Amino acid sequence: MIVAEQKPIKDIVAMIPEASSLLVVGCDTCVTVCMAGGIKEVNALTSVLRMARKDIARIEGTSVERQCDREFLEELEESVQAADAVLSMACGAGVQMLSDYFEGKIVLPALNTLFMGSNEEAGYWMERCLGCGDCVLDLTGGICPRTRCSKGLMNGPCGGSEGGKCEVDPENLECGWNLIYNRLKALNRLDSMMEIRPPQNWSTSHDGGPRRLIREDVKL
Amino acid sequence: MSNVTAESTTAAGSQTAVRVTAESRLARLLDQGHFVVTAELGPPRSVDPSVLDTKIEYLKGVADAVNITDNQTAIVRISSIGTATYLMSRGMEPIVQMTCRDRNRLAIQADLLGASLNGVKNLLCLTGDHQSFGNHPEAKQVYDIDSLQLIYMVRQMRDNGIFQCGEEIRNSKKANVLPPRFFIGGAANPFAEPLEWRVFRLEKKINAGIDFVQTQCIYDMDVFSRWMEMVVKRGLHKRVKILAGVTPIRSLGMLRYMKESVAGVTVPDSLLGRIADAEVAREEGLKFCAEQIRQFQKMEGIAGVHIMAIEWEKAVRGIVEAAGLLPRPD
Amino acid sequence: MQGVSVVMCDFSCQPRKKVDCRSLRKELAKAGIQVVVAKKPCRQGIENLDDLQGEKVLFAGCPLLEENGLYGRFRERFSAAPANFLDLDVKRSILDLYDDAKSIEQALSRSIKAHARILEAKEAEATETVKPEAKVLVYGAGYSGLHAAAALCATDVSVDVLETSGPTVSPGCLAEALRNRDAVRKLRAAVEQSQNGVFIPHRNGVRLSALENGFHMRTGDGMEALYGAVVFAPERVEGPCAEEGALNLSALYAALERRQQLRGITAFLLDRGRPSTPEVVRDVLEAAKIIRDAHRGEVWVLLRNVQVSLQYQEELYGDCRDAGVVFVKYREDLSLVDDYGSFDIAGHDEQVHTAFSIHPDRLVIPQIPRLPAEAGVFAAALKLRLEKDEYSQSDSLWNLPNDTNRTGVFAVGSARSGMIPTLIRQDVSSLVAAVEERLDPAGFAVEENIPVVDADKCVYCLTCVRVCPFGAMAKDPEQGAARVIASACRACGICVAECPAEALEVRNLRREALFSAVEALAEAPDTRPPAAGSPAAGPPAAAPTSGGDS
Amino acid sequence: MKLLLLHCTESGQKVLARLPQIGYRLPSTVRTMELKCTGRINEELLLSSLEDGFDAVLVVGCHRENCRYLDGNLRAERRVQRIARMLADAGVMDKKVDMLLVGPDEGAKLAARIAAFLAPGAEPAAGAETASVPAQSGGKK
Amino acid sequence: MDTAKVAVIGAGISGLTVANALSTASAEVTLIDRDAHPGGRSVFYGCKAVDTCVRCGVCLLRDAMSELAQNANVNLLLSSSPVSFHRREDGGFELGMQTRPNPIDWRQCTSCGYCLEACPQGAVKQIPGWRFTIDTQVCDECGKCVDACPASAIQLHREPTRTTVDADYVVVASGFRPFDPAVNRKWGYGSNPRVIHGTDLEHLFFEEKYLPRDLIEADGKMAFIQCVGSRNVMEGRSGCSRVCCAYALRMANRIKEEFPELQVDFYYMDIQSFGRNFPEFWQDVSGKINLIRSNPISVKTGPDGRPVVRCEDPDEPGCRESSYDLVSLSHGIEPEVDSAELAELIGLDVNADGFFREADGVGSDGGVFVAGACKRPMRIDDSVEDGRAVSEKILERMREASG
Repeated sequence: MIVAEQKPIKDIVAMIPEASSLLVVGCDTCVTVCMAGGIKEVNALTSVLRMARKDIARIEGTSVERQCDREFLEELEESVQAADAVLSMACGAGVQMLSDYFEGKIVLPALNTLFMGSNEEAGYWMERCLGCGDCVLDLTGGICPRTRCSKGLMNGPCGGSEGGKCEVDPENLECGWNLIYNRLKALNRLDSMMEIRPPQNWSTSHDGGPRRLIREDVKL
Repeated sequence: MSNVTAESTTAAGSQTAVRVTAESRLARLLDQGHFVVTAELGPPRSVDPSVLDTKIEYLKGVADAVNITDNQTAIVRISSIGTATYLMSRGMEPIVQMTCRDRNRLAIQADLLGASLNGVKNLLCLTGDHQSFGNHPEAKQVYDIDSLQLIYMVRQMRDNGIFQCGEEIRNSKKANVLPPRFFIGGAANPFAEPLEWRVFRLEKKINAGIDFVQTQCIYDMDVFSRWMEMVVKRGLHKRVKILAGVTPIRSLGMLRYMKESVAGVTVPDSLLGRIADAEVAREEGLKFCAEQIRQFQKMEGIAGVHIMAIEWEKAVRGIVEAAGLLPRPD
Repeated sequence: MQGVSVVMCDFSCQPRKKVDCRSLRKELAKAGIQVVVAKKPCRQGIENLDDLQGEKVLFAGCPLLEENGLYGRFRERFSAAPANFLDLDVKRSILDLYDDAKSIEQALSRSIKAHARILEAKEAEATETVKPEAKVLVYGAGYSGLHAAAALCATDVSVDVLETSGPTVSPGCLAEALRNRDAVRKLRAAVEQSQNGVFIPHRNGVRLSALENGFHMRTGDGMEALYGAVVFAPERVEGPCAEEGALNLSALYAALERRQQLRGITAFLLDRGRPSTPEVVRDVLEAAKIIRDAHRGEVWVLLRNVQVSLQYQEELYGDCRDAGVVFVKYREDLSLVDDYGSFDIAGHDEQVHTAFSIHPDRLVIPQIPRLPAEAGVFAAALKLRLEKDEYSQSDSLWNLPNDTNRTGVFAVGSARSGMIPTLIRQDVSSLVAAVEERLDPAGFAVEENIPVVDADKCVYCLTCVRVCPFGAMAKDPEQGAARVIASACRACGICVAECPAEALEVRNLRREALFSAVEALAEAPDTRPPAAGSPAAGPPAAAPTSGGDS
Repeated sequence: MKLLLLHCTESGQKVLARLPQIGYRLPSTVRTMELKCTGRINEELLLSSLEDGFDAVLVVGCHRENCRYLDGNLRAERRVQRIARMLADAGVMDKKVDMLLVGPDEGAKLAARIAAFLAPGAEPAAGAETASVPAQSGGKK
Repeated sequence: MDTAKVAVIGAGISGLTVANALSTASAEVTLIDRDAHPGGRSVFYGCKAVDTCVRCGVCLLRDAMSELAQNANVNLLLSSSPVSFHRREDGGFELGMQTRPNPIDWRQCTSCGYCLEACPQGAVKQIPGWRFTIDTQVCDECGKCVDACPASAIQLHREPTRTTVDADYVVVASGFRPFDPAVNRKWGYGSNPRVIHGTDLEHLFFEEKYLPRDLIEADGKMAFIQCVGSRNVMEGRSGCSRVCCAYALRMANRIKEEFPELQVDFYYMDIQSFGRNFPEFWQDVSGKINLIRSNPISVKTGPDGRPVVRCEDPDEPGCRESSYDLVSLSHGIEPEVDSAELAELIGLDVNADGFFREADGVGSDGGVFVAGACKRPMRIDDSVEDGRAVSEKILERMREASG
């Protein structure tokens, strides 16, 4: 799931231009699940803005199933046209889709998109995947070294691992490679850690513009 | 043929290493079985040469080779290779430290060619401290490759004359393959967790192709000697030259800091007590350091000592003298 | 405002509410609100109200009625009748407005409108009851577990006892266990002899899931069963001492059990770091006495405080002193030199102002009894909250004596608090009461205002499942939405507040209703000129009613 | 200055019932709304009541660790803090939200807080105990 | 099961708990109390929480009282005490009750408060969660209240009445009495207004006065003296009272919250742990107050009228004296005055300290049960737990009876 957090309200208030009407659009998928841009957050933000920006005559709030799908954006047609500016409470993808779909409208981001991660417990999310496009989890006992190791080492652990914690944040950051070591030990697969992992092929990662996936079998 | 060459040949399956030993003084001394002394030199943060000159004075005729740190603790300083060139012009042998934090594989290989061109012969391959410790915490880390991959890459360049991508290191189809030739070193930390893995990690680095290893600074002799036992048991000391790292204790505060704040450094309470009880902490520190070195000389499998007198190069001579290692062979 | 009638207490007894009822009634009549005046309804009840008209009835009376319970009876009376009875907050919001008869009409009509909406939102179905499963699961075959099982079996409840590894008594009951060694065996026998008790080995862990009417258990060996209630009764274990060579209390008692001779000096060292609990001290005293009397050993007890608050503990303390046990109360931490398993203890005796130093033959350092890991896992499976020192009664007075944060899960004995045998027996009997209440074949009532899930809105994020303190939310694969386990729900509304998709609603207080009620309150006019407002906030000390010492 | 008291059925309701006993009566501009537990109160409710025309919302809940529903009051406290911060950051000065943790017989504490709300700046009434009131306001955690 | 009749003597926290529990189990309960109101002693105790609950348990009582109020099938018999006690052939009991009605009839009273305003003597008391009562000791029968009462609930002279209560089971929950420090002159209680005891303090807190401000400065000195009437054979109480450390420390904590500048000295023998959160609480409090392990010898009155505490010096041999603005005696728990008669009447054993021996309804006095602090010193939460346990025992008996 994509995890995002709301921008500091200061910045949001500041970024909204002089306008006579504003539409706040939430997204009912990832950002709702991570409690950043669901309808509840939309309503909250809307009322704060109404109080903070009395200069704006109309501030409405709504939300759609997924802002990253054109089909869902159609629903917004009138409401967006009625507004001078749109504040999107979706992830970066959603914001961009919105501004593509409604060219000529000012579309603003209300969230900072953080990472792909898991919901560890109520109110605690953790990054789990880098989206590097070259998965090695088969070799590391299902723990991603690139995400969990603060240096993204492929042949860890480095010398900065103490008490199972990483030197970068000894209080609460676990050493990814320590985790991997223990996991592999438990799985009795330590030998795979003796192999020298060759340098990673980063070309599958974010290099040279947006990555695209095209499946001939689906796309005719 | 020397251990080093023998080993690196077997490791590399090529003859080039012979010339390495011939070229690198450090390699030669190790080869000849001397108990070598290397020291660490932190490059200054400005281009004022005077600082460098004084540090050089302290180390001249004391250290067989001098490690030049590479943006140590992620704080910007004169580049390792730049400083190394300056040292060589003053007639000293540098060990260039190369970290993976700031350069991707292109930059690293390019820099290594440059270093080699200027006559650098010793290379210490490191991962590098995390940028969050330094003075540019907002910088983007690179870590395109890690220390092991770096080691392997450098060896591939040296022994097989190929870049990481596999192309041969030559200017044209007809030209000869002229790769950089380095005496390759790596770091080992016997104190970081998981402890039982540390020996294997060293072995992994040896397989990747290091010729010598310099350890993290040692305070806890018990843990270290246990580690060495394991190393010897696996016969690793025959495949690599091990230089034990020491950092002279300047003060109790510094030792405490080491214990609490520096990951992968363990300080036994007994030592803390000893320094605390001493009248003059720094003298006791130097004394302890010398004692350590004498012990290392007795230990099986230790080929030398690496003195990391952080911003205290002045102290090195005294230590080496106290350890009875002066004068140095040439 | 047709169809609304107001039952109004005649205000003769309303202090400081100098309202002229007649004028007020006129005002209301103008607003088309039928007013029935009840003569001291708080006293004479409601019989005189049977001629009441209208489908919405508003009560206007004094808060007293709530206190003396008549209010509840009004409620029943009217919710039974076709007329709807308004909620307490209505009464209050009207009371706020009494003082000015002028504004009451509009105020009333407003709040009536608002609360009428609440009523409309009220769902038809009456509070349903759930028929519980008949069986009970007791976790732990230790001292308290077996006590509970035996007591339950005696009341014809069929009980499964989950046998766990580890000790059978916790610190606090060690002495008792030593005195009558076969107490545990006897209890087991009692359970086995009664036809209702079955022992299940706790192997390969268990899975538990909450159902409407209880819990479903599946053991690692694939055995499955349904339970109406779960009794959490693990025994606590002392960790080993940090100091090598020192004994913890259990180890000492083991030695006593083996009838090992404990001559020489035995020293008990308590209250290091954190104060020890009375139960532990009890076992220390008992042991000290035994060693002194039976083994003629020298005994030192080093502590900061003698815990004597338990019944007969003072006497025990006295006996120990008479028996010649040396008690040293220290203030500054003692020096404890560990010389390979034998210790030198030195310090300052606070009471006799003398330094002392002993070299005991055995040093006993009681450890904080903790829950075995196994039990922790089980508790986690139950979504049982463990607080400080893993006491399983998510620390709230409201859970006394045996309730936990999970409806239908009861903690007993050493699981929920430090215990001595007598307390355990007391605890067990209150447990039995609670369990029986839960297992009442007539079924237990479900909270009225439980949340309802709007499956279309639900994004299945499981936030509610994570935040619910009572484990009353679960996922519902069929619906692809969250599900309320009504029987476990206590209708606090936390999940409703947290739900990021606004898919949850309190059944009888829908979002709209709530908001419009707030709106109505906001619109209601001030009843007095604001000037009157601020002095009202005067110091209560100056107020008439707070005078007079008691 | 319109003030809305959102209070729970436990301590919140009890302490309101106590007000007459200590001779304090709610000022005319104060409205009360009872909810089963303050845990039900979320950002939306707080903000919408501000929008509905209340100048301030005071949430009255039980003491920490005394909540019938274990952590309803804490959740409410967090949310109130969050909204207070949001409003401040957004530069909304004319609206206030705050949380008060009270026991069933801390009428004076409540009275003092209300007074402090209605007459901002003015020395709140009801004696010395109010000295500690600001410190005790919602966010001490 | 046909509804069993239960008489509960004492409407304190444990009595209330039993009554509520049994009546929900559809037993017919008569709740008897000598006071004119239910709730017993702790009804005038104040909450001692400082933002975080310290588990003094006072709200448990409030809770029980409102539950009672909701509870239709509990018959309240106030201002009454048993005068006769007979066992019927069928195993049931017949209690003769004498009722000295309070001038205010609680059934009539609507707690409007006019009487309280009218009374010049301050004899009228409001009972939280309950109605008003008149303290006949204080009342001088001026009769103003009678005129004031709109509910005509007040009658200054009510004849004592006698009634009989039938019961199948009897629960004795007659509670405790706080030790009266006045009996031992060394405490200086009664002679010096600056010497108060724990219950006084409780009442001050309950009325939200917190401390007598006329007596004590915000930066003054205050002392708590523990084990007054506890663990002291001289005072006839050999045992620990179990509650004093708890309430005194909580008070001290609360007081430090109100008066951060105040110096609080705490004289103690041993600090008794109470409850699971004790270690943390203890840690927290001991940082705020001075703990002095010493059992004061006397509390005299100094020349300036301030109480002077004389005690053995904990640091070096010898005695020392220190004077305070206010001294609070943490007095312990002892059996009620009339407990002896009650025991006599009902036939209960009494232990050395005068508390009732556990009578769990078996044997000769089958059907009589003892609950709460008349058994041994108990905190509020203990009493709740004990009450629940006892009511279960009775339910058990009922089940047996109904077969």
